[in-house]
Amino acid sequence: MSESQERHYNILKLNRLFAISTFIFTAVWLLVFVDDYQRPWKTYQKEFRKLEIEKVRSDLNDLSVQLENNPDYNRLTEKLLSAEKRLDSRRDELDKINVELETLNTELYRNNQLYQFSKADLDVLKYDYEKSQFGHDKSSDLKKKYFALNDIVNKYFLIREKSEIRIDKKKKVQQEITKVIGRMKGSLISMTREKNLVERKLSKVDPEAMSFANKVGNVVRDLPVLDFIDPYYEVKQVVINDLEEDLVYMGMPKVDRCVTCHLGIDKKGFEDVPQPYTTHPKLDLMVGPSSSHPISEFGCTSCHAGRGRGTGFNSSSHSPNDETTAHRWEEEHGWEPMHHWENPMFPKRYTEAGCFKCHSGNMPLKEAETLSLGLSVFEKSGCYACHNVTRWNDAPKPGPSLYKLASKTSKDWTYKWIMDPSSFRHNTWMPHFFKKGNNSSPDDIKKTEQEVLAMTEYLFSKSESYEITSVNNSGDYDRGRLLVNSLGCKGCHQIQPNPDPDYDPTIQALRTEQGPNLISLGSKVNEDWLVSWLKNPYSYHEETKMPDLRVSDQEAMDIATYLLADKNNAFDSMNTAQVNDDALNEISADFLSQLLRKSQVNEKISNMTTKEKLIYSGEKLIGYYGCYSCHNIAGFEDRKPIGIALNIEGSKLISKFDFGFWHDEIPHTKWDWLYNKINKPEIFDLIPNEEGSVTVKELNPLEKSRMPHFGLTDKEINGLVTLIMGLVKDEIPASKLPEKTPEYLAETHGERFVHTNNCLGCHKIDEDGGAIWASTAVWLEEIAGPENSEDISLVQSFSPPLLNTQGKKVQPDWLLNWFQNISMIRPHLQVRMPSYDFTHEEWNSVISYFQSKDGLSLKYENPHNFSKATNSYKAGEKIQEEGACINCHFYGEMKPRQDALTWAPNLVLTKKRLRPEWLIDWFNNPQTVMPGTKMPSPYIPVDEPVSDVKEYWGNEVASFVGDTTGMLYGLIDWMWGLEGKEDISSIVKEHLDNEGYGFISDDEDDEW
Amino acid sequence: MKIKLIGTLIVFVLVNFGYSGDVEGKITFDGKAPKMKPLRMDADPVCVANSDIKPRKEWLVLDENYGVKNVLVFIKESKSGSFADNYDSPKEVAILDQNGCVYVPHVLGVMVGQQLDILNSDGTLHNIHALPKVNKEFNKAMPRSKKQMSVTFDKVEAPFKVKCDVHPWMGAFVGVFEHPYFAVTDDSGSYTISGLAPGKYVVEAWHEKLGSKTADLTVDDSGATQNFTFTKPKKK
Amino acid sequence: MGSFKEIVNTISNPTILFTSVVIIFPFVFPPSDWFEKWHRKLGLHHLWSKKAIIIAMIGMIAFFIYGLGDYNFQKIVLKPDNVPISGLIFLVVFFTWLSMYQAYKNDERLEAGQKPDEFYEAPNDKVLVWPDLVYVELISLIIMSAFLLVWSIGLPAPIEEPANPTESPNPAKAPWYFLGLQEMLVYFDPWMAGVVLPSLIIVGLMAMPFIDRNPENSGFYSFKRRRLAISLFMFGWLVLWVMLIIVGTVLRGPNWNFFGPFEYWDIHKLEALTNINLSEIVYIKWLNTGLPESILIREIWGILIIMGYFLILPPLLAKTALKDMYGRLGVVRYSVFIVLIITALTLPIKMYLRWIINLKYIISIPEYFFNF
Amino acid sequence: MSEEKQKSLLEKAAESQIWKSIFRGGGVPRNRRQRMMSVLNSVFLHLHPVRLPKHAVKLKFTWCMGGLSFFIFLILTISGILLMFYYRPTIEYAYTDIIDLAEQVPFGIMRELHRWGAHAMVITVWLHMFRVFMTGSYKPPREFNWAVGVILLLLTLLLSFTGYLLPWDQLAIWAITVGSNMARATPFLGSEGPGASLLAIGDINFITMGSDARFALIGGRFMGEAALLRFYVLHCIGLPFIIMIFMAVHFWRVRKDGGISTPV
Repeated sequence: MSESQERHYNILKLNRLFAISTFIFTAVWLLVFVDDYQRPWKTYQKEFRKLEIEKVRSDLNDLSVQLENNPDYNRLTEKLLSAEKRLDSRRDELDKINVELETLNTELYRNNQLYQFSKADLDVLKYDYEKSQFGHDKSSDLKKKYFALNDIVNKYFLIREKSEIRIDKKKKVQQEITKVIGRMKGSLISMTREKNLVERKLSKVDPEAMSFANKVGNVVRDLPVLDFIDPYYEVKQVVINDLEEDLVYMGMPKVDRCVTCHLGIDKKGFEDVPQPYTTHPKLDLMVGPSSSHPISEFGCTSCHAGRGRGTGFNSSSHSPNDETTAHRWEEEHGWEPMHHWENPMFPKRYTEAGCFKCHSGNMPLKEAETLSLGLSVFEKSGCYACHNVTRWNDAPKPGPSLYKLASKTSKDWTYKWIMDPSSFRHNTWMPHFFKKGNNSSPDDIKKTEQEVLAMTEYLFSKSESYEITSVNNSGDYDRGRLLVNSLGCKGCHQIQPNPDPDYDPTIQALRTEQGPNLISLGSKVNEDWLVSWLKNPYSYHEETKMPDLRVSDQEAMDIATYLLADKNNAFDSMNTAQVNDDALNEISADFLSQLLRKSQVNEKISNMTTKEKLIYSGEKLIGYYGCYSCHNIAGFEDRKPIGIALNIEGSKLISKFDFGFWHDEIPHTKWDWLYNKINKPEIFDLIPNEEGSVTVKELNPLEKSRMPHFGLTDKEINGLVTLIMGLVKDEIPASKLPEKTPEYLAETHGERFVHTNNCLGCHKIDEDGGAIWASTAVWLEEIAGPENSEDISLVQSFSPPLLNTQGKKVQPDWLLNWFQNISMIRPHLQVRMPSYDFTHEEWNSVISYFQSKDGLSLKYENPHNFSKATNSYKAGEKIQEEGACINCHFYGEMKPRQDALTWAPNLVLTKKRLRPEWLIDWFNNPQTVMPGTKMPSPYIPVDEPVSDVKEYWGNEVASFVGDTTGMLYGLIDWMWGLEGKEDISSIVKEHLDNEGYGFISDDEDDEW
Repeated sequence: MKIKLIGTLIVFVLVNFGYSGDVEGKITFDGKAPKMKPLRMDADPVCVANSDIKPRKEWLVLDENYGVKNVLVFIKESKSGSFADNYDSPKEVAILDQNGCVYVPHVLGVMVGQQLDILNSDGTLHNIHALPKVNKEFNKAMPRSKKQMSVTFDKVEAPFKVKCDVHPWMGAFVGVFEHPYFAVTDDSGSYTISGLAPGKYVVEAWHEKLGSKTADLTVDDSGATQNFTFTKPKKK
Repeated sequence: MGSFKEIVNTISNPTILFTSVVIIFPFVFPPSDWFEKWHRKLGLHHLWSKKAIIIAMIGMIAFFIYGLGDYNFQKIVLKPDNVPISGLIFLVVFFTWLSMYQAYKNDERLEAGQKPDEFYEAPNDKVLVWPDLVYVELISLIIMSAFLLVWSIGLPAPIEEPANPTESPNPAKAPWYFLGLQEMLVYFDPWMAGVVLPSLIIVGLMAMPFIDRNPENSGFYSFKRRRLAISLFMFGWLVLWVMLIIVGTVLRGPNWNFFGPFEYWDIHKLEALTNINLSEIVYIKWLNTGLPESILIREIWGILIIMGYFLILPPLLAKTALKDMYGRLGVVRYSVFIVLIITALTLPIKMYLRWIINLKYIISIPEYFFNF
Repeated sequence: MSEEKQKSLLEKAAESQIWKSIFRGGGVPRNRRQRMMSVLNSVFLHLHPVRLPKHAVKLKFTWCMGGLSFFIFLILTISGILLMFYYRPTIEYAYTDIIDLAEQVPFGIMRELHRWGAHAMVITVWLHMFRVFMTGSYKPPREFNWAVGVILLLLTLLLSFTGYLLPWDQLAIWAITVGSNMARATPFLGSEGPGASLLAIGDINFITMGSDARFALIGGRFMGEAALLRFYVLHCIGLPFIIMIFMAVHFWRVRKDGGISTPV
């Protein structure tokens, strides 16, 4: 057959091949469908639906039970039943009305139609008529027709109206019959509204609660291919038009699809379910519709970062908080770091970095503890001194001035201190420049010694003279100790000889590190200097934060004696290196060769004396290490800081971070880089070896990383990293920023002022601060025994005041005067409000901060007027007498009846000091104003029978029965009328000297 | 749901009318009794005048057998199911009197929502300053004319101090419970907690100075006995 | 095992890799009788046996599987856009083998005086398109679609960071099929590597049938009768194109430095920049004088060499080594052919000049952007 | 049994008017004539001759690479059209639209199909040329068609290259930057190409950054909106249009130059 010759393949074989390939092809297409249909987020949505059904069911159940137990509801249902029964008797009447209404409605319909149609005809006619007028065709026929029809229309209108009136009448009757029931139904509906809403919600999510048709629809809507129409399971997203996703040179509105899986994030009631369904932990602050950051306005990635458009676990760029999580994610989700996205989600520990871009003006940031700690540590460590960050442009240098160093301490001490600060003070903020991983070889140390010698030499050679007023009294150690604990030193200083193993850095803990830990001062400073410093810190260093505590010569001596008694013998016995000319030459040569040729360098060095070399290289080294960034050093006044600016460090591309040889050890993220850099600044000068040891890179002396060791804890570093990650260049639209009202500005400015000057080291504002209380307790224990020092309310009464409602509390001009001229308020207080050298403006900013906080503004206020002749005044006098204010308060020179233990401010001061408005709040409930205060709410017989009051309290008080404010104003009137001595300090002193506080103690005289 | 309700109801009925026992016991002190000096109340003459007998300090009151007064004994938890489901706060009123410038009683327990009347039997000004941590702190003056005021506590709380800032020696302790199973030891150091359904419990004895101790307790139809012995606390 | 990786890293250094390939190449695809003799002697003709391809495929698969255990290898090979190259390697090996296998078979048949395998006797040996061809095509298409779909499901297309014109990734690479050209940039200025050479490739390809125009030996796979053409083409296609692409993709890392397939792409890796121009060699190294001011004098040596290479070498060859060919092709065809060939040869020549004497440019006139 | 029945069903269907109206020649091709007619009468199939040398249907000879290249081109056209529904060629939208294709759009797999298809096409075209070379099929009389094939190769690469920019991510713009930077060095026409400075009259230089070959290619001095638009238009309209013309010529010439090459 010729046919078979024209064939090559066995057709059956080809058929089989075709069948197989078609089968594969079909299978692959099915796979494509499945792959497209099985999006990972669907699993989560299905799971969440189950949770939601469960929750809605239980909500519904709760509401039903609530309704069942609601007596009002039950009463109403019963009433409704009986009302319906009553209605039954008039059922016939109602039925009749209904039938009649039906007929009437038909009639109305007909009549209305008649009217409408005739009106339509009329309109046509009207136009014809008007047109004829226009064409001067004054056809009277049209006119006549028009008016005739007009009459008919009017007639129909009346007929229709009549029908309407009849219907209205009937309806009124009908309504009257059903009125009661209607009203009841109305209130029932309002009671069950919530339940109905939940029921409706349930019928939307719970297939079991659905009608049959809906059940079918519920299945069909999510079928493959059909699910593009209106699926239940779908990608959910938030689009925020004025927040932009940074796409380099342009922004696209932020699109966050996080809610596709994090379905419970904005719903209460899912707090305890596992991720991704968990409710946001701070729903009142974030995400919630009524919070200040609703999800519809802010989305998710604007704070958390991440790839908002992603709908997969990886493609949304999650970041694990720790290695365990990372491993778990790898197993559960096949997680791997998402390269190719510059802003991966912050891991949980750095989440607060997202707060900073909008709230960079605040300090501290409430609810952002890590970030606030970071801010504090950033300031304490003086990071800003070397690394420019705009926010701190005007901040003073973080370290003490070295202009007059020679008067304060010795070269010897300075040398050892620079060499190894923590050997002198274990928790100092002065960082370690030496004995780091990259300069610890014996050769390095030899060089280091000469470097430190040189720097010391320079500092002392440039030191100015400082006139010390020497005091000749001799101090008393014990008195000194008591003073240190009671005056307020420990609001800012610690005396902590050994490292605390449980040290937990918090903002509160850092408040007692405002000034140095006052240990081993005997090894550091001389007595004369210390006394001068205590008496007037500003004379040594104008910019110091140490305030003037108005200590007397004797007190200064006592304190100095106490502080200087402590010496650090180990430190003292350390050796200082000898000058080594060779090493010094090398150091000098390193610097000189930056300017000169090699031959010139040698020549120059051979012409320099040792001292010149020391001073020359000392100056260069101070410049090189950047000592001047933190300290005032002569000759470095105009130098720029040495570090790179960190203003947009958080936005810097990851490719700009050099991981050196640590690419396998350190995860490739910005935060891990930063963490390691801060934790061990020289890390990238090192090369990790396989066994975990490191070798140092071959580096020239001036190439080495200079950043010093700060010895920070994990928590502190995490705070810093959070802050640095928050330093971004994002442009935030004004609509998303806190509104810059004058109040807001005053508050943020004030908060920062309060923070910078460590007001909360002593004071408490709104439950925050009061670091000094511990020291008060120590003092109390010493003078009154442990049972008193354990009494927290007693400690409070001897501690600096709470500054809650300070703005509302005091008269601003009084406060300003007082700030500038501190005087006694609470007579038994030992702790002293220091005298600061702040300007008027600075004080005013503090006052306006207090005022803004309380919703007031600095403005003139009418003085409180009163007359001694009024009932009010007299009533006040009586209340005062009954209330026995004199038990605790001074009335001018008149001493309180009780012991000094319970003493309270001189009431004569009140009229100048306090605002009556505040006093009313205060009298009403002192505890809410100042929690823990020992001031009781004065008793006023406001709700006692008038006759009783008349009998017991007198007519004047009785005239105010029922008027709380009236009575309290009486008290205020009386106080405003109180005259007497304002300055009672001498009386107080005399009393305390003679009689003491009158502490009650248990163990003191009970032997056990 | 219903079954659970009925179950609770049955338990409740049983607890109230049926099988329930008294827990009794005695608290003793093991150690040397401290010598205690009388209180000095010179600061307020009224106080001195009001006291019939010289009041003594109350931080450790022992009888001759070293029975400890003023120990608050209470059921801390139940190991055999919930026992603190729902108790109505009792109608009767608890009393804390200020008499002779001391608080009577020195230690007391109240239930959540129970009315506590604070009386002023002295003719002087007291202020009643409660220092709870969970409940709301209050500090109210009671001038001599004010003989009585009422307060309630709405949260469960371990014993906290109540003091008078005018008379610094005055102190009392109040514990707030959600159930009625607590008692304060009498002069001899004995206590009785009654009406407890059979089951396993943890009972705690709390003293202001001596600290607290707990014990496991099995209550059967005839009740149970649980004694505690305290020793002198170590100095901190 | 670590040392195996090191060996692979070492031999994939372009110097070693390229040299060995260039040396081995004529023995594998012998262009002349002499090579043919050694080809047989070394047993390299067994490369085109069925056993060889099975071993080669298994070996390559084993290497890939082994390599994927290494993080750095995995990272570079599994980069989505590099996956086609892995496919390309397998396909090229396979199809080179397939064509050579058939060619050798046909060669044997021809030697034995038989017709090649593809020979048919018109018109009786013809087959109908329907269903044979159509059916086969249909099946291929279906399998191809299925393959593409599976590929698409399995490997998501890459999407990296949003475009940032100020922030160039390191290394910045062209699409893989142009990486051969980018690799040439190491040795040539862009105008050569990016414009002239690609244009010549196109022109050269188009010119091919006009140079090799004898319709004999077409329509079937053969090697022996076309061994010069095939070995030249193979050199261009396998060595100068496919291999350079692989080098450019897999072996070039940050700063276009060489990295072995198992080496971490460390951005800090440095290569000494010690390349110098011919003019510097002549004037400074040999003559020990400064560079002359005049561009013409400065570059005259380079210009002479280049002119010699392009203008004198072809006629010289026509007179000597390529006399036969010249005779066969005639002036025009010979000129086109020889210019294409020697231009293509500039690439390996420059490579070796670079590697041996660090030569940067033969002619360097940066003033006019003319560097060669 | 059922097979028989089905066959007859098929045959019945083939005899219906509708079938006949669509497929000329009628009937299921069972005999030689019908088979020839089915090729001749189909607009698609008549690209092929009716009969072929035996080796032309053998895969080991043809590798089917030419056919696959064309087929992948069709796949790319279809998936490309689907992608055009979702993709907007502006620098604002391009990138996010691509993300959305991956994250959200139903059958976003079209993008993968398109991208991998493009890579596959480059490879199949190369291998097709390789086969053509190895069988010597470029030789006369097919030399012109070989040249057309070379142009098709060039167009394939250009299509792939232009498409590479469209996702507007780092990978895209830097690959294209590297590629297009070479245009800057075009002799005479590139601002940094040899000889460009000769194209000047007096001090007026005609080849500058703003007028050279690279500028023409990307529509600006640097990668931006204009480059994206240019590449998009080239990728979606310009180059496909040209490649289709050349493909038509290519196929036509395959037939006219004697079909598949055969040993003489």
